Amino acid sequence: MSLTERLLNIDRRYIYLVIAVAVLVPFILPFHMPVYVSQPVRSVYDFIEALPEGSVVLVGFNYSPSTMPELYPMSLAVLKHCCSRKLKIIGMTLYSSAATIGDTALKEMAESCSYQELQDYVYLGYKPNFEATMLGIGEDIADPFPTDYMNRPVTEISMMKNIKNYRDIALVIDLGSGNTPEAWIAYAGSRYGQKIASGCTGVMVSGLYPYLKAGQLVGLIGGLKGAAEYEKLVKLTGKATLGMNAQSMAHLAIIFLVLLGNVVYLISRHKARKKVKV
Amino acid sequence: MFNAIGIWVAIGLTICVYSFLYKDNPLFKFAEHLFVGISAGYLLAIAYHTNFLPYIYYPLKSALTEGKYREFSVLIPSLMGLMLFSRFVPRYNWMVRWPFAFLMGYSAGVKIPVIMQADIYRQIQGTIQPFGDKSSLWAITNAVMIMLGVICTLIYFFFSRERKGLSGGLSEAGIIFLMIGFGASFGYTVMARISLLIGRVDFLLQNIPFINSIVSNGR
Amino acid sequence: MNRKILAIIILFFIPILPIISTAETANLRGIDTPNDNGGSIILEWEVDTEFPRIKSYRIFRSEVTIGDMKPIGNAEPGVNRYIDNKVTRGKGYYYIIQTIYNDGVVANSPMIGPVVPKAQWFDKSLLPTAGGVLIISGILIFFIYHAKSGKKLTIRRIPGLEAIDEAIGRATEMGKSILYVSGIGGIRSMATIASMNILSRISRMAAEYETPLLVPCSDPVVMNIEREIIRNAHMDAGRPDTYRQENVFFITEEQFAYAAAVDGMIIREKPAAIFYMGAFMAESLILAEVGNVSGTIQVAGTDSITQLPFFIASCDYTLMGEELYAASAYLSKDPLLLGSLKGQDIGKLIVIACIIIGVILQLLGYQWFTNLFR
Amino acid sequence: MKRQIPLIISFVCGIFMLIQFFIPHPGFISVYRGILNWARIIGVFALIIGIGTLVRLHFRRITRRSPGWFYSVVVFAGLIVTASAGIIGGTRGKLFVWIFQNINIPLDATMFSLLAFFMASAAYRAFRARTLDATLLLIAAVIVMFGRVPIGDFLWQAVAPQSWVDKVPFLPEQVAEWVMSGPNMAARRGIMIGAALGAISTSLKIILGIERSHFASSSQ
Repeated sequence: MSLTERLLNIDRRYIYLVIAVAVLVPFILPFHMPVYVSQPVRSVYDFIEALPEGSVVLVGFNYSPSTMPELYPMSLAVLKHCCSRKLKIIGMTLYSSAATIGDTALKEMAESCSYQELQDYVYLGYKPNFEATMLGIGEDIADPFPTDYMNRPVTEISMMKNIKNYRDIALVIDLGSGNTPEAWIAYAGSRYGQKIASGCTGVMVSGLYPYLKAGQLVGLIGGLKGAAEYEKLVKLTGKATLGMNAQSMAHLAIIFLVLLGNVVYLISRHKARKKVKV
Repeated sequence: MFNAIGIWVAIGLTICVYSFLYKDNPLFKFAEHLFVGISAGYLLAIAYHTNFLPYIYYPLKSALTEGKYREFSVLIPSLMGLMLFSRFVPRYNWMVRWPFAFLMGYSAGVKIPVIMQADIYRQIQGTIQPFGDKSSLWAITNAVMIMLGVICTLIYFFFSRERKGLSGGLSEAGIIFLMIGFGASFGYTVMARISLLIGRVDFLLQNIPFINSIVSNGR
Repeated sequence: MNRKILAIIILFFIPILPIISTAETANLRGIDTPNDNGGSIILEWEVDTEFPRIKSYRIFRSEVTIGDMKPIGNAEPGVNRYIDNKVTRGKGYYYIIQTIYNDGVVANSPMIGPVVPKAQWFDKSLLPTAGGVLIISGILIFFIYHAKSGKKLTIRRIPGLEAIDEAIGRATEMGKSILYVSGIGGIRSMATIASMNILSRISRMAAEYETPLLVPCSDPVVMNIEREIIRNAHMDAGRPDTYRQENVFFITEEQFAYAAAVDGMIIREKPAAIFYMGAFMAESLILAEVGNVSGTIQVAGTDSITQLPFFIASCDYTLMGEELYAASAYLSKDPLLLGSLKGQDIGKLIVIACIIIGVILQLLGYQWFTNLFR
Repeated sequence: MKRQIPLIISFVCGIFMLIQFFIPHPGFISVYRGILNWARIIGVFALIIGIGTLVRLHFRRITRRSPGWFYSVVVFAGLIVTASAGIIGGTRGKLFVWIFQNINIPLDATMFSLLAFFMASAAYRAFRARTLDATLLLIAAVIVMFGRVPIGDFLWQAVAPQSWVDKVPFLPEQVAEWVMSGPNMAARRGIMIGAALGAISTSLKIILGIERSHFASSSQ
C-alpha cells in the first residue's frame, strides 16, 4: 500500500487523537495570546456601559447544558458587567433544561458582587412557549411570570414594583443556543420596539448577521471567542480566555487536516489519471 | 462527601460517553439512556413547579377556597390540554385536533405580521440603508456587493422559470454567495464544537487528582 | 345608503385622529402617545440653553387641578422628553416640571393639563406592514386557488432530481441496494413532509427496477407513513410481491445511537446510493462522512441551514433549503404546493423590485421609501 | 363536526391574532392576553405528552423483553428518581441540583463534544475541493477558522513584513469579519427573506384550513 493510499484510509481514531492532543497540550503548556475585540461584541459592551445606574436588563438563559462550555463563561462575563454598572437584573429562561443553569449563574454573580436576590436581581425561572412568553412580557410581565422561581408572587417582590413590561426594560440580553434570538427579534423587537442583544453559540453566528447589520440587534457575542472578547472588556480572566489557546491549536489542527486531506486527494486523483493513460 | 461523589460520577459518565469514540459499547448505551431518563424527569419536575403550580393549581385553589370564580376559566384550556392525551386512545384521537387547531392557528396568526416586519421589511431596509452613506468608496462597494448578494440569492431560489440568460447568470452568482455563507457557518460550527470539547477537557483536567496538579502548576 | 356608510366610516376613524392637547404655557407640552393602548403620556420640553448649570429635572403629576402634586420621575440634564407610562386610560392628568440647578435653585414650570391618554383603534405607524401583509397574502391566496382550480402551473426542473435518477440507475447496474434516510424530524416538520413526496418517487423507481430500498427510521409515526408509501409504490409499479415490510424499520429516537446504527448499515450493506432528505441535526456529518468514505453516491436535501455545509462538502448533490420543497412540489405535482411556490416567487420578485427602487431613491437622496420598511 | 370545528378554531384564532397586531386598543389586548394564557396552559400539557410518548415506548420494550430492554429500565430509573427529587424537594433541592450538576450536565455536554472529533474526521476525509462550490465553501471556512481565534492575528503579526503589520495589525480577524458581514450576511439575508415568504404562505394555509398535515399525526 502506498503512502497516499494509507493516508486516504487512515483509521479515524488517529484523527481523534490529533484533536485530543491539540486541545490538551495548551492546558499543560499555557502561553499567552492577545484577544482582539470585534465590533459586534464591543457594541454590546458599549450599550450596557451607557445605561444609567438602576436600569433594568432582562437576561434570558436559553441554552441547554450541552452548550454550557460556550455560554456559561459568556453569561458570567455579561452578568459581571451588569452588576458592576449597578443594573437591576431579571433572569429567566425559555428552555426547561436551563432552569437550574440560570439560577446557578445568578447566584455566582450575586456572591462576587454582593447582589441581593429580590432587591438587585430576580430569577423568574422557566416558561414554555416562546411566543406567548415574549408577547406576554410586552403587556405585563406578571402574565407569563405570576411567580418567581421559588413560587413567590412577582407582584410582591420589591424590585419588580416599578417593572411592568418592555417599556421598563432597557435591554434584553438573550444567551441562547437555539432560535430564541430570532423569536425575541420578532416578538419583542418588531412588536414592542425592545432593544435586544444576543450572546449565542458559534453555530448560530452566521445566521444572526443579517439581524445585526439591519440594526435589530444592538450587538452579538458569538461563541467562546465572543465570550473571551467580553471577558477582556470586563477585565476578567475566565474560562473563555483560558480556552482560547486550546481553541487556537484545535483550529490549526483542523485547518491542517483539511489541507492534508485535500493534498492526499489531489495526489491520488493525479495518480489515478496517470494509470488510465498507461 | 456529597460533592466528591458527584465529581466522580461526572468523571465516570464523561468517560463512558467518550468510550463511543473507540466504538459503540454498552457503557455508552447506558450513559445515553440514563441521560434520556434524567432529562425527562428533570423536565417533569421543572414543569410541575414553574407551570403546573402557578397556572393551574394555584388559580383553581383560589377559586375554590377564596371564591375567586373567574379563576375557573383555567379549566377550559386545561380541558383542551387534556384532550392532547386522547392521542393514546384510538377511538377518541380526533379530539387531539382541537388543542392543535388552537395552537397552530394562534401561532400562524401571530407569525405573519412579525415575520413580515422582522424578516422581510427590516431586511429590505437594511439592504437599502447603506447606500445613504456615500462617504467612502469602500462603503459603497460593500453596499453594492451586499445588494447583489441578496438579489442573486433570491433569484437562485426562484422556481417558476427555467434558469436561462440573465436570471441564469444571476443565480450562478447566487451560488457563490451561498457557498461563502455556508463556509462561514461551517467555520463557526467548528469553533462551537471545539469549545464544547475544551469545556469537557477542562473539567476532566481540573477534577482528576494527579493530573490537576500538573495543570495547575502549568497555569 | 351611501351616507350611512360614510357616517360609519367617519365614526370609525374619529378615535384614530391623534388627540393632541398642548399647553402653551412655558415650554412644557404633554401629548397622548400616538398608536398605543392609552397607557402612556409623552412630556416634552425645550432644553435650557444653559443646561450645563442644570443638575436634573423632576416631574410632578396630579389628577386634580390644585395641589396633590406627586413626584413621578426624574430626567437627566440635556434630555427633553419623559414618558409617563403609569397612567389610566381616559383620566386627565396635570404636570409640572421642576428644574434643579447646580447651585440649589429650584424652578417650577407652569402647570399643564389636563392631558388625557387615549387608546387608538389602529396603529398607524404599522400601516406599511399592514399593506405588505395584505399584498403578499393576496398574491399567495390567488395562486393557491388558481392552482386548485386546475390551472396548470409549471416550475423549472430541479437539477438535484437528475442526480436522484442517476443514483438509482447506478445502484441498479451494480445490483446493490439504496438507503433512504428521512432525518430525525417528526411528521409535522415541513422537511419531513417534503421528504415523503420524494420518497414516493424514489420507491416507485426502485420498485420498477427491483432494486432493494432500505429505510431506517428514527420516528415511529414517520416509519408507518413510509411503509404505506413504499407499499403503494410497489402496487403502482405492478410488483406488490417484491415489497418487503422489514426493509422499513424503526431504530431508535436517540440521535447518536441512530447515527451509529445507520453508519453500521452503510459499512455492512455497502449501498450503492444514499439519500438524505428531511430535517437533520448534528448527526448529519456522522452519516455523510461515512457514506463519503465508503465511496457511495450521496444525494442530500435539507432545510436545516447549519447542516447544509456538511452535506455540500461530502455529498454528490445537495438540495439546499427551499429547493427541497420545490423538488417535492415538482414530483408530487400537488397544486397546493405548486401554487404557493409560484406565489412565493412573485413575492421574491416584489422584494427585489423594492430593493432596486429603494437603492435608486436612496442614491437620489430620498429617504421616505427606506423609512417605509421600518 | 369532527373536521369542521378544528378548522373554525384555527381560522378564528389565526385571524384574531393577525389583526390584533395592528390594534393597540385595550379591549383587544385583554382578549389577546387571554389567548396567550390559554396557549401557555395547553403548553404545560404538551410538555407532559412528550414524556408520555417516551414512557410508552420504553414500557413496551420492557414488557416485550425486546433487545436492550435493560436500557429501558435505566431510562425509567433516571426518570423516577429525578422527577421525585424535583417535585418533592423543590427545584433548589439538594438532590435535584446534584443530579443536574453531576449527571445531566456532564452527559449532555460530553455527548455534544463528541462532535468535535467527528468534525475533525469529516474535515480530513470528506471535505474535498471536488467542485468549485465545495472549494469556495472550504476557503471561506478556513478564513473564518483562522481569523476568529487569537492565533490568526498572532501568526500574522509574527510572519508578515513589519510594514504590513503596522498598517493592519489584525488582518485575519478583519478579513473574517468582512466575510461574515459581507457575502455571508448577503446570502443569509436572501435565504431569510425566502424562508419568511415560505413561512407566511404556510401560516396562511393553516389559517385558511388548506394545510392540514399537522392533523395527520392524530389520525394515524
